[in-house]
Amino acid sequence: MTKEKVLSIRDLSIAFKTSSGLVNAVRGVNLDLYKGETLAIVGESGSGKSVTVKAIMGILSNNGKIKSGTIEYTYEENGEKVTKNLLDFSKKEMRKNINGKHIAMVFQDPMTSLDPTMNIGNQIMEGMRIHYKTPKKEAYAKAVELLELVGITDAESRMSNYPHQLSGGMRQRIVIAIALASDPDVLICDEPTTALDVTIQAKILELIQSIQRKTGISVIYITHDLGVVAKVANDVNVMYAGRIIETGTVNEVFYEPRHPYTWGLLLAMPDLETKADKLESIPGNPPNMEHEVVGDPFAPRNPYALNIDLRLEPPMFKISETHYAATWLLAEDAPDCPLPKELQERIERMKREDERYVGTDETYTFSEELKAAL
Amino acid sequence: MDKPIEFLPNDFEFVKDADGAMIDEVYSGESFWKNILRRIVKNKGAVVGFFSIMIILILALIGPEISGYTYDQQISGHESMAPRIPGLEKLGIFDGTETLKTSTGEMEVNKYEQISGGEDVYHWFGTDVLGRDLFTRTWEGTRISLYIALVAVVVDVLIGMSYGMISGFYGGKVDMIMQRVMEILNGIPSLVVVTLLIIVLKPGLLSITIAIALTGWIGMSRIARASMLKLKQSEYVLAARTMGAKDFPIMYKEILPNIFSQLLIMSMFSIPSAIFTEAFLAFVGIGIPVPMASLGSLISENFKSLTTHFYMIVPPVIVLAVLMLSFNMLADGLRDALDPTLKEV
Amino acid sequence: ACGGANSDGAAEDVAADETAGGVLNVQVDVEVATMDPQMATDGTSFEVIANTIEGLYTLDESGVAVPSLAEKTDVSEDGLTYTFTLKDATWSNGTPVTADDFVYAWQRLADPDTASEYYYIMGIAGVVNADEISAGEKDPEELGVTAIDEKTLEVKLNHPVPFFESLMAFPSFFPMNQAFFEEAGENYGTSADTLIANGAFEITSYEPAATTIELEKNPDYFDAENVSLDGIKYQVIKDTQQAMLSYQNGDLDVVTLAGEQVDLFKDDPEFQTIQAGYLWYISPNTKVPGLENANLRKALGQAFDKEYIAETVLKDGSNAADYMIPEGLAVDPEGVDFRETTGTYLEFDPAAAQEALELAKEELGKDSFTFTMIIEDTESSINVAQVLKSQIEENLDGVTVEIEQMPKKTRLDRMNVGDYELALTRWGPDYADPMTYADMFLTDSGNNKGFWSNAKYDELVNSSLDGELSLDPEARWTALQEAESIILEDAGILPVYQKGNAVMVKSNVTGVDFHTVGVSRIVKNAVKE
Amino acid sequence: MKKYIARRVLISFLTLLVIILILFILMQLLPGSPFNDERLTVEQQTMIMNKYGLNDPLPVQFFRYLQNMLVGDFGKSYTISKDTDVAILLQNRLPISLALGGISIVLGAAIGLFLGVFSALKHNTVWDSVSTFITVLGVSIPSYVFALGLSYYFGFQLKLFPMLFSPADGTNAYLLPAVALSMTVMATVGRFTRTEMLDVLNSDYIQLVESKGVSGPRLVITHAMRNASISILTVLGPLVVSLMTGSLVVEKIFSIPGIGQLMVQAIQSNDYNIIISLAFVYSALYIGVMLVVDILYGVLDPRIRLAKGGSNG
Amino acid sequence: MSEPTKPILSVKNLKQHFKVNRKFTVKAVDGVSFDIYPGETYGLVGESGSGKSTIGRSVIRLYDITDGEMTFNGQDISGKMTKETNEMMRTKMQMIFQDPMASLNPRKTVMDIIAQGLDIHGKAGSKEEREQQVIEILERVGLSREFANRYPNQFSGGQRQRIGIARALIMNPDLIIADEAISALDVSIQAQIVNLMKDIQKETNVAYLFIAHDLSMVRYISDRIGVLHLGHLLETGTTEEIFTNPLHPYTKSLISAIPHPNPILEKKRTSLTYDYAASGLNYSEGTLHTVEGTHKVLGTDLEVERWLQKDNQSEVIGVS
Ligand SMILES: Nc1ncnc2c1ncn2[C@@H]1O[C@H](COP(=O)(O)OP(=O)(O)OP(=O)(O)O)[C@@H](O)[C@H]1O
Ligand SMILES: Nc1ncnc2c1ncn2[C@@H]1O[C@H](COP(=O)(O)OP(=O)(O)OP(=O)(O)O)[C@@H](O)[C@H]1O
Ligand SMILES: [Mg+2]
Ligand SMILES: [Mg+2]
Repeated sequence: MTKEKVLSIRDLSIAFKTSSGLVNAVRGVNLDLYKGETLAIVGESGSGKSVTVKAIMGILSNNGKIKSGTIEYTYEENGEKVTKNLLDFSKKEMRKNINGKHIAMVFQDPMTSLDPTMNIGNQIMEGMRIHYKTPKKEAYAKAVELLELVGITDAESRMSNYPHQLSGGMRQRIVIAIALASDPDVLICDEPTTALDVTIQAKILELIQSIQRKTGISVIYITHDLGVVAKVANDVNVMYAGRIIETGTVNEVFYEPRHPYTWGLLLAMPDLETKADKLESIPGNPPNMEHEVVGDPFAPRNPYALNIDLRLEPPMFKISETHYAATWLLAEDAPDCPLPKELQERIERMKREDERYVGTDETYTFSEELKAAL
Repeated sequence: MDKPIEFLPNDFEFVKDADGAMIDEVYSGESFWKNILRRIVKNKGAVVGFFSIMIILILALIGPEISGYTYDQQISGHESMAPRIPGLEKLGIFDGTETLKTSTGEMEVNKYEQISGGEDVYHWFGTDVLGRDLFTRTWEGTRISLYIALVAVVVDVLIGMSYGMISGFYGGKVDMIMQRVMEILNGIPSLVVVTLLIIVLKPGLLSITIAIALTGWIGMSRIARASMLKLKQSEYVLAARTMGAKDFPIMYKEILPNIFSQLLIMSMFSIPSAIFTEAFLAFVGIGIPVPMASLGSLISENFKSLTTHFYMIVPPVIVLAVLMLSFNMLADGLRDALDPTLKEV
Repeated sequence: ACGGANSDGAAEDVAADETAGGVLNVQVDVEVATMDPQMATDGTSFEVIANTIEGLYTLDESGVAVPSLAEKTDVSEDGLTYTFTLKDATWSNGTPVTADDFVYAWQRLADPDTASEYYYIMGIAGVVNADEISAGEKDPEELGVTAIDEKTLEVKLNHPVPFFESLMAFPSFFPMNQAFFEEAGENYGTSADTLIANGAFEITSYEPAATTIELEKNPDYFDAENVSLDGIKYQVIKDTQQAMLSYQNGDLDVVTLAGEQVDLFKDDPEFQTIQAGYLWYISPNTKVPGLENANLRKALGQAFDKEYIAETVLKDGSNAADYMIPEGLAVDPEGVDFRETTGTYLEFDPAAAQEALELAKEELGKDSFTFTMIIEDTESSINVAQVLKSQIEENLDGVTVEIEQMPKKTRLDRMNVGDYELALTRWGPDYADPMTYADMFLTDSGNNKGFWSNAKYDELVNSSLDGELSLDPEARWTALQEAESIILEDAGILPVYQKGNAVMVKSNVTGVDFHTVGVSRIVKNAVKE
Repeated sequence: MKKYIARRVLISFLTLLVIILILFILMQLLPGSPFNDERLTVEQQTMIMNKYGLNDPLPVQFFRYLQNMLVGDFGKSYTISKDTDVAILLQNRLPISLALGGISIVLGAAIGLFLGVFSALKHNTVWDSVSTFITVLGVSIPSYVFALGLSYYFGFQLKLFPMLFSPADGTNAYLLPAVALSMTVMATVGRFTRTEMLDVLNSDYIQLVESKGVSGPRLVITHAMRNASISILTVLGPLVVSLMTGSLVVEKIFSIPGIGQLMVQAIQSNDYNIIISLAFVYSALYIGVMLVVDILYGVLDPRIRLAKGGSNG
Repeated sequence: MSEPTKPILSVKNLKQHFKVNRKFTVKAVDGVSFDIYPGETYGLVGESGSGKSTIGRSVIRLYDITDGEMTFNGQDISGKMTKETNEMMRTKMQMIFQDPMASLNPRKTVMDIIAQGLDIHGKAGSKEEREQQVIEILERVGLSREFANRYPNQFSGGQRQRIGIARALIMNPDLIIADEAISALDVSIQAQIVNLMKDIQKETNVAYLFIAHDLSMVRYISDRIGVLHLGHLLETGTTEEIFTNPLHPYTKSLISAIPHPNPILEKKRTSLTYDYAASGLNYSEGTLHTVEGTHKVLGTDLEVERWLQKDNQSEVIGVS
């Protein structure tokens, strides 16, 4: 089965003019999003995740400049499939044709991303009303439906509520409802659960998954929580200092990570079994993007850094059809560098755990009896 | 990656001593203040404003000294003379000629030619109806206006800031009472307060100072209070509390440094209003005592000659406007530079 | 004005050209404070009132009081009884003007309950019992004024008052229609409907403190055929530049100029300067150390160039005042102006001033003096004061003058309580007689703010006021001349200038009269072509 | 909400009382009396003062004033318009000042808002600088210079508008003075709007709105300006009060019978009742406007609306 | 695990109510008891708004507590404290905060920030001594001495948090309250900080009250855990006890919500829902029942019995 490409980013570079100089926030990013799938972007704070997706949405702040690249988007216009470079669109065209209608976005902080002065009903209906001129009644009905879809009880009466009357989790659901209101084909979620606590996070994640199952939309999911990635993603892109440094299917990245940064990320997160005295951490600090990048920006923090890393930025090395990583360790001449022991152990453990469930249809969860007791 | 990469022999060797060394990397290379300074310097408005203020300040300091006249010197025969500037006079501008639009027709006069020894007389900005040199008076007046600006800032900062900070910091009943008091103060027209005050006290620079002090700080105290309300919940204040810091040290050592620059900038917005208050008082006739001059009193006294000797009002109006403009631009610039939400340039 | 009562000729000369008409637009610089003749105190109110209400007398173009409502005036031999016979005239509500209207108005003026600020003028007029009534000792009904019949009014005086007839042109003595006034009650003078007229014009548009007042010719006015204007419109304009612009625009016919504007308009045929009765002078407080010294006061009084102040600073027709009794105020029994019959004092003379100062320094044993001069916050005061300061300091070594400016009310208060050193102040005449100035500086006069005192002066003035001299006009005149010389030679006050006004009157307008005493501008006889 | 307003109104009344009391005390401090004319002796002055009860003890005067005020009697003018009820003066003049102030507020706020929003939308462009410059200029030139300038060019030279105020000219009469007055409002509102709008435009929720596909006027007006207006109201409130209560300068130059001049005149001539009454009008207006502003906050900002209505959410 | 030593902090029946307005009071903490022993880490977990921070702040006396008893180092710190107690508490109990930027005064140098405690309590000594102490601590948390004169904004999040730790450490505390001390940090940096905290604990035997909602970290660092919900402590026990044998349904749902970095497993798993209103429980009626050892759970007798009957340990995630 060939996957249908919806969004394809090539060589996207973005810089910001700031008082302290030019910040090269995104430096040659390539991404592919397929229909109905979920693409995750993980990476440290400041690695350029948000900037990348904001470029897709055409909502970069004024001081940002796209230096190069294309964002090809394939969508249906008047019944025909067309592929267009979003970067050629003016702001006005973006708003009119793309934003909301085709690509929608959910922001990180639900507390600040809703207009505090408009009731949520109107905020949800606004998109439909401007894009499709949906009659008020119809829009209202659809909004209520959406609220129910995102799991808000008593949807009808919530329509007239204002954002401050809702809890964080509810607000994030509203934001999702807003994003879905104009039937987009692509949903971008920029850390939608970072500001929420675990129980609500789990609910929101499950919600997004179920919506995806129902509507078949494609999702770009940004997070720095690998647990979340494991739950939602089909493909994973690891971003560091404005570049994608490893990309692959979720299984490839989790079970056969090739980039030392990915290793660090996986290790830094204690799983429930971690008993070691010390967590394996990535030393040092993320690079300051205001400085010129020489060599591999990860090199100073990389225990496996090679001399060449200090000089040249590594290209993407192909590992499989879907799996690439940007590290000189994959070069032919590179010395052998096995996975760190701990990671090896952990992956083993995961695989063992999985085996119990592979092939079974059983959902991995509490037993039925327990559920009843709750 | 089209160019073939040349590899060095040791390229594919691990870097020795990989970890440990890189832990201490400084994140951002400059201090808070340097950063702000750079942002201010980048803000054209702020820079232009700053330099105009400096130029005006310098002129105010040296102007009265270099003119050859004193501000209260009435030279009989020199009344109402149009500007005459050495050098420029030869070009036919600023040569002391003025056109009087009398009811019987336009009349070109040059008073310098009418007085004996007039060829050697120069009044760069002309003279007023009492024969006083306007160049000297303008800069003398600028001094007073700048002094008032200074008073406004000091008062704003001392009274307004403290009032607002205390009100905001203690909150509750203290805040309630302090806010009521302020509401009452605000509810009395400041015109009444200021004029009464000046009438009751002897009119003079001191009274004007007090009058401005009495009404000028209210806006500032609002801002100080709001900032205080915001910051008193901040984590570093909590941190200081957990370590047992007392109220006043927290207010003045922890919070004040963080709002001070913002408040200072806000207080710069009170400069124009203070200078205008003074100008208004001059208009009402209870400004600074004659023959002293302030920009406001110069404008209001020369205002009466606006339709007869237009040039008299021009210098103080221009200096005042430039001063206001500069202070506003500087303050705007500083605010933009300090406001983290408007980081981009 | 004493004696020269009947020179009606003037009024007839101005016989109006019936075809003229039109509305005269007049600028005033403050609002009318009240349209109640007995309450009014200020020039603007007087001016507007005089258009609508006629008294027994009015002023002719030269400022002489001439009969108006008075058909005939009989003065008793001893000068203590005046009997006025009234003309046939009606109020605008149709009722006739009667002697009772005067009695009512005068009693009201004297009544302390009315609390008119001008009530003391009844005492100045010497009317029997006026002072006692004011003091609350007698009832207003006991005032020495009676209506013999509808048309005959009899006034009894305590002592002869040479200027009595001139006072009759003063608005405080104007009649009031009792029925109308009492019916209007509190609302009197709050709108055109609550105003009544017996004069040349009726008010058609008015409200308290209005900025525009419109008047229309009163057809029932007894002398209506001599009124040429169809109406008058007063416009309050405080900003002199705006006023001039309006004048140039043709919106105004009569306007007053500020000194600054004189340069531009002085060659205009429409320009004229008029002398006003106001004398501006410096009042030295003789209780202040240093100022008790006559030489020092003299030094101060001679140290400033009054000509310069009048001609160069004020420019509005003001004159240097080397005297106390203003020019054009009063004429002697022969009809010669007071000023022409006597000398000048305290002329500008830097050398003499410096000389006097040296004497004073010796007498006081002090070398330097600093005095604060309180002034009010009007433009002319401020300008004059600055020149005074500058010249005094220049001409007198060791003397410094500080200027303290304040609202007029505050200045008056400071002077009332004697809390000042030097004060730049003024006095305007109430009636056409030197006494209006002379009695101010009697030792016990409330107006003698500077506590200057001179026994000879007191004797002369008191006697002229209501003593022996008051019966002998010639001797009285000489005594007042002497009194003036006493106070000025002792520098009890330091005169600066006599106020003038620079005005523009459109060339097609004639008959706008300006006066130094009483109603300062009368426009009812004006003709606009 | 009703309860909240009732409480506010009550507090406002108390505040007003205190203000009047303070004014009474201030009046006592004024040197001189309304009747210290140079022609009157002290006894004569005392007598006149007695007539008006000005020699009574302060509390007596205060409570008498309050009592009279309740029936709409603001006392009489002593000097400016002798024996006229201040109420009549207010009746004649207040509407003019209110109208003039109202027009200038609307004019100034409209232009100010426009300039501010424009500036913010074109942040860091020449347009931003130009409109910032215009707004700053507005606060940099004294209004009397501005007023006379307007009168000279548009009234005298071009003869487009009357130079002097006359009610007969209707709206035309208000135009020049209103423009002169509106400069401050324009400048203040303009500058404030710019800052606020920049803040709002940088906020998360505006990005969300944009990502919905909303743009242009809808974005600016329904989302950005509405949010910005909450704090713009804060500066507008006091401006409304100070403009509605007249301006000495503009009234003097255009000969407008408003209450601004009256106030200054009254202070200078010790016309106590006028001072107190006008100050009272000012205070009442101030407190009223603040109340309205607070209520408007609620209308514009649901967070405030509901917080005051009781606990919710 | 029986503890022979005396607890360093003992909290009994702590109540912290906030009066919002006349009618409405938030019972942020409503009768919570727990002990912390020297050298151990006590983790406090619970959803947002459950009262975690409030407990931390009440303990360090940022609030005057509504009710309850607290002893620290054997001295009562619940009421008005004597000067000495106050002094002891303010030095021996320290706090590190969630937001590494907001908790450092941006206008102070690192030196002044770290020395703040010394300055307040007059323990700084001479200028050189003060400097020396600060530098020692700086190096202890892995920052170089040159940083002492810099300002907070010149550091990355992780570095800032280390400055915050240094500020607490310089007072040589017995107990550090860490309120979401790592929540705002990147995953990679979290590990650094957690390692640092553990190292320090080993060296100085300091106890931590570790507040967080990231259960995997809490589990890693804590010796014992308290589960908080709506101001009530629902369940407490050793980490082992809580994770292997969660009894309270809320605890269960909390644990089920933790995402695991294991794609295959994670794709199939759904979390459990818990709704207090629908659960039929009433926290106020329950009492703390000791299950075994230090494992306690809040509930009525009946409820606890029911929970205990279900022997379903193996169903809990992460148990192989
Ligand atoms: N408007 C802007 N002006 C200047 N620099 C910016 C701007 N927006 C982003 N950057 C810079 O671009 C870089 C990437 O930022 P971005 O927001 O994409 O990070 P992120 O990966 O989303 O991080 P986080 O996890 O914190 O959201 C950062 O260094 C940031 O400072
Ligand atoms: N000062 C206060 N006044 C009123 N209510 C308060 C106050 N402080 C906290 N609360 C309330 O107490 C409850 C508990 O708050 P707390 O901050 O302790 O929760 P938390 O568990 O730390 O949550 P989070 O994970 O979001 O930090 C919340 O409902 C909060 O709104
Ligand atoms: Mg981001
Ligand atoms: Mg918390």
